[in-house]
Amino acid sequence: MPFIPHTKHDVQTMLATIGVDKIDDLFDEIPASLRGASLASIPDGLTEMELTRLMRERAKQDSDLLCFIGAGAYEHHIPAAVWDVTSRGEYLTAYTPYQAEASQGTLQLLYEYQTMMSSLMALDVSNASLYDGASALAEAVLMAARSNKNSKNYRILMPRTVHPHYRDVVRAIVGQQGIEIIEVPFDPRTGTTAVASLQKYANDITALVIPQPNFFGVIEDVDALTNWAHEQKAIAIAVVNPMAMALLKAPGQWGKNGADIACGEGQPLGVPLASGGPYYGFLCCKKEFVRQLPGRIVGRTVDADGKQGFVLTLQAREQHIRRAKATSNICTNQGLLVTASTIYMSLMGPQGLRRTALACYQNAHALRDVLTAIPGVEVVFASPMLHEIVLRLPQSVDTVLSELAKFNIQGGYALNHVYPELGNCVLVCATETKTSADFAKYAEKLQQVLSKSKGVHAAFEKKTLVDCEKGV
Amino acid sequence: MPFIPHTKHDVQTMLATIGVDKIDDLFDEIPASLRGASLASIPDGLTEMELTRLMRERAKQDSDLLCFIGAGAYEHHIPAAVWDVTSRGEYLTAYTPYQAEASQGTLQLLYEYQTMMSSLMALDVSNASLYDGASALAEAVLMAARSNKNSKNYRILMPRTVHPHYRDVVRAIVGQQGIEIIEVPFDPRTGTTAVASLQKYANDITALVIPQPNFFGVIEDVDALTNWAHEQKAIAIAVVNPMAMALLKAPGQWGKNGADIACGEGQPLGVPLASGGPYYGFLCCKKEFVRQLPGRIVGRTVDADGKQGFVLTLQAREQHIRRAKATSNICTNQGLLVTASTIYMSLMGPQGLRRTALACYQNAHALRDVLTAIPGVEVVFASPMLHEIVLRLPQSVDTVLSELAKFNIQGGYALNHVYPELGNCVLVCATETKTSADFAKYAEKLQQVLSKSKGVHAAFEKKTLVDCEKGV
Amino acid sequence: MSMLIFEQSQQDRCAAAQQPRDVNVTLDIPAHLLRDDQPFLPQVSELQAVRHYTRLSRRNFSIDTQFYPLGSCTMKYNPRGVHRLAFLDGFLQHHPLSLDVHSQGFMSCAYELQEILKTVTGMKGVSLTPMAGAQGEFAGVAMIRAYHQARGDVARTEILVPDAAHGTNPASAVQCGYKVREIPTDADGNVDIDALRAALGPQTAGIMLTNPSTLGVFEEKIQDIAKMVHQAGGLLYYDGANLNAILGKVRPGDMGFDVMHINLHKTFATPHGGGGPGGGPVAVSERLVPFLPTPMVAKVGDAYRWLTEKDCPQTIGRLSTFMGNAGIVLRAYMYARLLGKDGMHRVAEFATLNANYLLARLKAAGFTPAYPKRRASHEFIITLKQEAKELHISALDVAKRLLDYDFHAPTMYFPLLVPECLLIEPTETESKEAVDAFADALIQVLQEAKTDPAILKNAPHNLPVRRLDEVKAARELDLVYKPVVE
Amino acid sequence: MSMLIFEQSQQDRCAAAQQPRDVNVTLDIPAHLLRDDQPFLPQVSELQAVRHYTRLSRRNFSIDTQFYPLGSCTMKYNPRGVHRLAFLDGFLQHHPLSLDVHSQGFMSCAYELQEILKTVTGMKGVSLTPMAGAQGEFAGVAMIRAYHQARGDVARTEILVPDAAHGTNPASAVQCGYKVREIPTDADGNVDIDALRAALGPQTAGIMLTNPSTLGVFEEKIQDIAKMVHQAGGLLYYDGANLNAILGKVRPGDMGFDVMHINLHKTFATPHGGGGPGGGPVAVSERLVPFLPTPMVAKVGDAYRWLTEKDCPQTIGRLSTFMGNAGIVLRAYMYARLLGKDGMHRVAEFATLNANYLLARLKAAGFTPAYPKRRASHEFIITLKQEAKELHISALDVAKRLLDYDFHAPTMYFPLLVPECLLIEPTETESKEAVDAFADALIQVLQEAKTDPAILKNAPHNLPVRRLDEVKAARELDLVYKPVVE
Ligand SMILES: Cc1ncc(COP(=O)(O)O)c(C=O)c1O
Ligand SMILES: Cc1ncc(COP(=O)(O)O)c(C=O)c1O
Repeated sequence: MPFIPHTKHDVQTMLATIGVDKIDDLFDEIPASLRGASLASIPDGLTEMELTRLMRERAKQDSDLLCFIGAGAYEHHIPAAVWDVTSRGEYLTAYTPYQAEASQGTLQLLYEYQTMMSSLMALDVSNASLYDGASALAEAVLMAARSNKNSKNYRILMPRTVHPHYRDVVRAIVGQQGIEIIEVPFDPRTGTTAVASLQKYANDITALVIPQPNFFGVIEDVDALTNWAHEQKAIAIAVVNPMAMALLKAPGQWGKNGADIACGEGQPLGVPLASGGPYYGFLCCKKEFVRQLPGRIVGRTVDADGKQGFVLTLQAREQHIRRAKATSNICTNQGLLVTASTIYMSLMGPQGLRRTALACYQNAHALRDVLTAIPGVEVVFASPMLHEIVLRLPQSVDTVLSELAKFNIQGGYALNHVYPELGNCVLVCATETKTSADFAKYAEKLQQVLSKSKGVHAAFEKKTLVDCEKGV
Repeated sequence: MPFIPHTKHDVQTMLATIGVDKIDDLFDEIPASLRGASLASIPDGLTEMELTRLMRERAKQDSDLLCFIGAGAYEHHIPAAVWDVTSRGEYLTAYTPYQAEASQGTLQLLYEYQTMMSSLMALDVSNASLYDGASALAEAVLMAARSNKNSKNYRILMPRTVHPHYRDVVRAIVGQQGIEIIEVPFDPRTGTTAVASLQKYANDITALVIPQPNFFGVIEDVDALTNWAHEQKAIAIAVVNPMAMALLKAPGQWGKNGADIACGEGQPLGVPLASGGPYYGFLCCKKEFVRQLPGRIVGRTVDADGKQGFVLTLQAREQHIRRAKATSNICTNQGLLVTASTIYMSLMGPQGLRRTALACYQNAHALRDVLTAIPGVEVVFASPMLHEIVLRLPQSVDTVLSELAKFNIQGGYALNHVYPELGNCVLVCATETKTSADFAKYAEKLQQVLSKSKGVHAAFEKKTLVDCEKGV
Repeated sequence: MSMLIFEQSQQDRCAAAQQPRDVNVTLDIPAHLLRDDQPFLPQVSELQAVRHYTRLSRRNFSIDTQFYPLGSCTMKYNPRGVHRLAFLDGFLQHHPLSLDVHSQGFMSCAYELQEILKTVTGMKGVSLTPMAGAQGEFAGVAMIRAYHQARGDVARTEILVPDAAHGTNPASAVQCGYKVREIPTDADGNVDIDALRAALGPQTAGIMLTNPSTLGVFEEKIQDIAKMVHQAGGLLYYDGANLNAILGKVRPGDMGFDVMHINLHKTFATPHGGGGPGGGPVAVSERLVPFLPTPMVAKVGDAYRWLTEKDCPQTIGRLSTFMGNAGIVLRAYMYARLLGKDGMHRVAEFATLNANYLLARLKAAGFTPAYPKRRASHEFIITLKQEAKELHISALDVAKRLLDYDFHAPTMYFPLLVPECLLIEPTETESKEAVDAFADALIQVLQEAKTDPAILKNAPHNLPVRRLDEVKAARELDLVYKPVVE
Repeated sequence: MSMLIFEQSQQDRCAAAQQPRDVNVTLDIPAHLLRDDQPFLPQVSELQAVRHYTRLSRRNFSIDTQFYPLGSCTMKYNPRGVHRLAFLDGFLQHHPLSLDVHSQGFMSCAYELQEILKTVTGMKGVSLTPMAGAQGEFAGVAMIRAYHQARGDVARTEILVPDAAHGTNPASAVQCGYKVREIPTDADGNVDIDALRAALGPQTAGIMLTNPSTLGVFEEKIQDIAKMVHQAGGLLYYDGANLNAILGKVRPGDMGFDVMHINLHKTFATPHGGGGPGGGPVAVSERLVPFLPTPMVAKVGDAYRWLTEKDCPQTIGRLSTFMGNAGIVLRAYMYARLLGKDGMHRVAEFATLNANYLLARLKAAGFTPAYPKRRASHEFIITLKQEAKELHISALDVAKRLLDYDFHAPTMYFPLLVPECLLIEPTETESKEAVDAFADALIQVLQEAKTDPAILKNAPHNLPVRRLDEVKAARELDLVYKPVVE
């Protein structure tokens, strides 16, 4: 009986103490007609050895890929110490730190995390995590809607340069509460959100979402956008890559007064790609918004002897106290990922994080240079970028990516499905983990793929720019 | 500066406290002519990220092999919990438990290990580890030489069915102290050591070494051998696979009085193959030999409050106390591997260990059946075996193994190099980790290899038995 | 020592082996968009970081170190093998936007878990994406809403929730735009059927229940309730937090539920991680299948592919950037495979055995069960109302004192309707000895309450800190460390 | 709670997911060779085992949790990355008897480590097989013996060893069949040159030294000593335990040593593992190369191959079943690559800086260095002779009291010639703050010794156990647990 320690003798003694004959008697309050679920279609149990064999085979199927996909999840070096320490039973198998005295490890760590993340965002406070970047943005939008007393109509401006999946999630979550999400097109030359283009929505705006870098890897003029939002009495919500904030101006430093709320995906800070999760969403804000912040928050206090200690605080915002009136329904969050991130940030420090961002910058540019040396491969947006870039291919992007896949190269993220106006475009990423040998390999195989199928695809036109201007 | 935490400011303060100007001044007692070693040929330092890339490439070179080699190191299932817990910093980075009060974790674990290992061997006491199986046998021989007051001439009978590398190591180590090792041939039909064949050495024998199972995977008649040794007033030294002792009679149960000393390789109990080490040697004995036992021993005692606690004991046997008169020079042993083994044995329990041995038995027989179904492949020894078997191939064993290697199959251990009389023979192993699909794959490829090169090798004769009887 | 990591930091110190090489690059990013200050992150050596966080970890209770009878949370053994296998390269380095051809390994696991969850819940469709129970609730209620809307049934504005429900239930209903109406509990811990009948109407979108309920008893009239709600045009949501009580024995689908979530971090033993991550897959009956959140995995021949919004035009949409907590899905899948068909029902059987045994022992020692006439499910409630009155101690005091005995405290003050309550759930992975030791400790604490109540009031005594001042924490907010400027 | 695992065991309990399936097989093994009793191994659940050994671990001090100023042991940070990378499948599942073609990854690492060790030692040949320092010593002395024998020089029966030497030195010499003669130390911690001269003769096979010595000082006359010993026909053995003091700064080969070992678990930072495994590669000058223990790795073109007895007919032979502690070799290689050429000499520099700084602080606080005129190397000795006389406390008491301050104790009572000594080695990986905190604690303990010596005598107070009775342990041997039969 995997994981069940009871011996036959134990069972007999326990049943006798309870005063029943057999375990099934304990289910006698359940209507007989309901009992006896059929599990026939579930396979027999495996031993750990058998499971190991099975999972090794499964994992191998998805192995040994040279990955140039970013698009919201980034392959970074993670010091071995991060997950070695995070996987200690005391972090891994602890519950939410409601019993503060028995959870000082996790609580102090979360307090340290809040300090690090607030500082990285240049904002006053941070919560202790949300599910992921997209749901954190949804919570930020809800928070703005609750907080902005100037706006009556819950209208949120959402640039199309925000990750398309984030936009989907925001729609799915906040849409249930009558909040309107207005999508703002991007400038087809720069790939950024121009302040001028916002002007036509300038009426009773609750919040403006500002991505940095944006989904195309392009750096937005966040100062101008933030100032514009504040001029409209709208709340400025930053959605940023936290790694980039060691190099780029942080949300709290944007424009005259700084963004009000910052959120995003914590994954770049020590969390492996892992098929997309578990990651974690971070959420920081100016202190005047703290009572609208969803999720757990740790505070420093003292114990009965006056000694420093840490507790969950402001719990009156949360569902287990406030129930229907809570700031959010979130309960279980992504604590373990925050544990990893906190250790990661401690090991990297400000210099390590900055150098990582710089190495990404350098590698992305090196990759750009070697790929655009291939005839027909072109840069799409004439803008500064960080570690991702949109390239236009001379052939069908889906076909090219499939062909590259045969060499175990993951060539990037095809944009045509979500941005039809960017027909043959691919979003390509290079982090600090990649080498010039990797770039050369990519270029070589890309060239090979393109020349092989040149005939077939000659019919394709470059109609991207046209579509794009139509703002599809 | 990897792993060095000193800031420039720290260095200045520290130098000032010491009263020197620069770090190099601290080396001023060293003759100038000696200073300044050239390190030019050492490569520049790597970051952990770069090292990770390098080591992944290196590891990959030796990866994905289907292994049928045993010959002293066995691939067994190791529960993940074993190394997860063993790798906790508190076990991994602790020193030898000389400060008992600060080492109760390791000390209690070692006491538990001693209990488990003694019981597995059916002997009274166990030490807390030696380097590996071969050096443990050398220590057992030295122990026997010190202990056996009946024998004057330090003559050790060593069957050729003992692992050839163990015999080499024993020679290299005990040879320095004027101990004579007499090798005893095996019965070419059974692959075992016949009692009758010992008779001619029956004069002033210090000890007889008895392997179980022996190097050929064959089960020896340990009762008869032990009784014979005791009749000669020789010490009976068992060298056994500890996993097998859950199924086979244990050393302390051999013959009328039981073997006196048992030693062997601890690797099968939770230690990965890992290119041959670190493993650990175990050594158990009857209690009358305990003061001759080399290595560390843990004892249970009480603290100042009468509470149970554990300490290293009988340290007067050891080099740090007894120096030139110590029972052995061993100091650092293989503590971490014992940690893993202790957790392993706890997770397997008596039933798990026994079932593992049985699964090995079953698999080895299944492999035998499928391989000997191939024309020309024959069983060499007509004896009961456990998880290894000697097979004779119709062609050069080195060539066949090289050809199998191309399919990433490790077909076994070629015996011709160490047993010239076993010309085309290979020692093949199957543990519980192998499946019938694995056996089928091996058989298929072996058949393919053999039929491909049949023409070439037709000239080879089966002269093995002849050589063998000559006792080369 | 619990010095903060920042207090060990020194300008220009670093974990050098982790720093990328300094690159000499001219940035073409406008200067005004670059950061010109240094974020306040620790500057420590690798040893300092490892030692600090290793030491901190030792200030936690955890399943790997303590018994955790935390009702409603199902703190059971989290198999180490499962955790390790989730760290295989092929899983860990797998990008979520990989092409299907590079994702077959992961997708096969996800697909098979979908199938297993269908079987154990008795439902027709499963989506794995919700990232915890609460997100599963959100998804479930959103599907209820989508269902009514798809039928043009737009007047349904209310979700019913028993007063014993977990806080996430009303909160999730509100996040879906519903009003919440509470239904009281009767003296035996069942939903008050008359009150329920009175509350049902054309405005009823549905009801959220868990069964066994958070009171630790099985809702005996569940079939009647289902019939009533369905007749009123509402749907039934099953809060899967208590699935451990019935896994493999009874199926929510058979009880009449239309939609439910499953807390993978409870029933399927993925570690709680100090507060997450979890997993909250949703399972639905036939009529809600079109509304399931995306993405899901489909099997076509021997290959697996993602189902997205395109395949599921009526979906409530996407709830996470990629596909939720994929690594938790993987762990739950592995756990399910380790248990297999035989292991599943033993979960419920032994969880129930442990709970009833513990209840029997505590009853015999004089504790008051909240529902003395009822069987415990996998958990049960003790009320200390009387002790509170007579001895002037609270459930909180008992909980804190238990920590001194090296046991995690049970859940306190939940459900809200039972005064001074302890909700106790031993789970099936604890041995009789562990359960006995806990019972002994609780009995001992009750004894202490009689002889020396101060020892409870001032507990804990043996932990890294004494009782913490939560009021001060909330009043004088100190949420980020600010260095003392010298 | 430190219940033994056996006390948690119950007949027929097991960690079921770890048990192979029951096979129904008829054994063709004679019944009299089969075991008919059940070995006394624990019968526990997986959770019980994990919890027990997790909890036990917390009763240890370790580098990951405490500062460990343990002289002669070089307890420094063991990089986690190195440990993890040694667990890569290709290394972990690699059989030691794999064909060369399947071993190139591992062999390339071993080969490169051989080369690196040659460079840092200034030697001509390296064999990696010895499994710890002591086995390296054995190999080294065996090579000295083989060298003399190969030259027909068979009258050399003595190995000289300074009285400060580690116990393994004389023990290893004896294990090689030599007699040991001790050489005294002079007042400044150097070998007494006159005594050495007197001891040298045609019976001298060699001398074993470490430099800096275990007294924490550099043997200034090392070149003279080398000349004297060589002139007498003897060879010089360097005990590499103190290589951390000179790594990348001075090379034993340049000092005139013929043979040495290197403790990979000290200088090359492989973890000590609670007492091992370690690694003790040997390095030799030209004339001893033929005698190196096998196997070694050779490079032929781009490929690596094993050198065995066949290639090295004069080898002293094989010292381990396969090639020694391969995994430790791998870790040491990785550590060397992380340091690189620049990192190597910084090891010695900062180890020496930390030691001299700590010495300066302790001197200033009134402690007595054993060799007050000398620089500290990477370690140094404090003698508490005077405190022992005046305050009736011992080095042991101070050591035990330090544990209460959460510092591991320094090495005590070694070297034997310095009374009431503490041998203190902070290593280069500890920060100034850690060194300062240790100094503060030691100063505080000295203060306590003056005001309240009982607190030292009865120390430790804050550990899982109080001071343990070692005499009882040795007198009433209790080495294995025997269940109490009820
Ligand atoms: C009864 C009940 N419902 C819902 C939840 C919410 O689940 P989660 O924490 O996974 O969001 C919980 C969690 O504790 C619970 O106990
Ligand atoms: C000076 C000295 N020499 C030799 C040794 C023996 O090394 P090992 O323990 O690796 O066998 C030690 C170990 O502590 C030592 O300190």
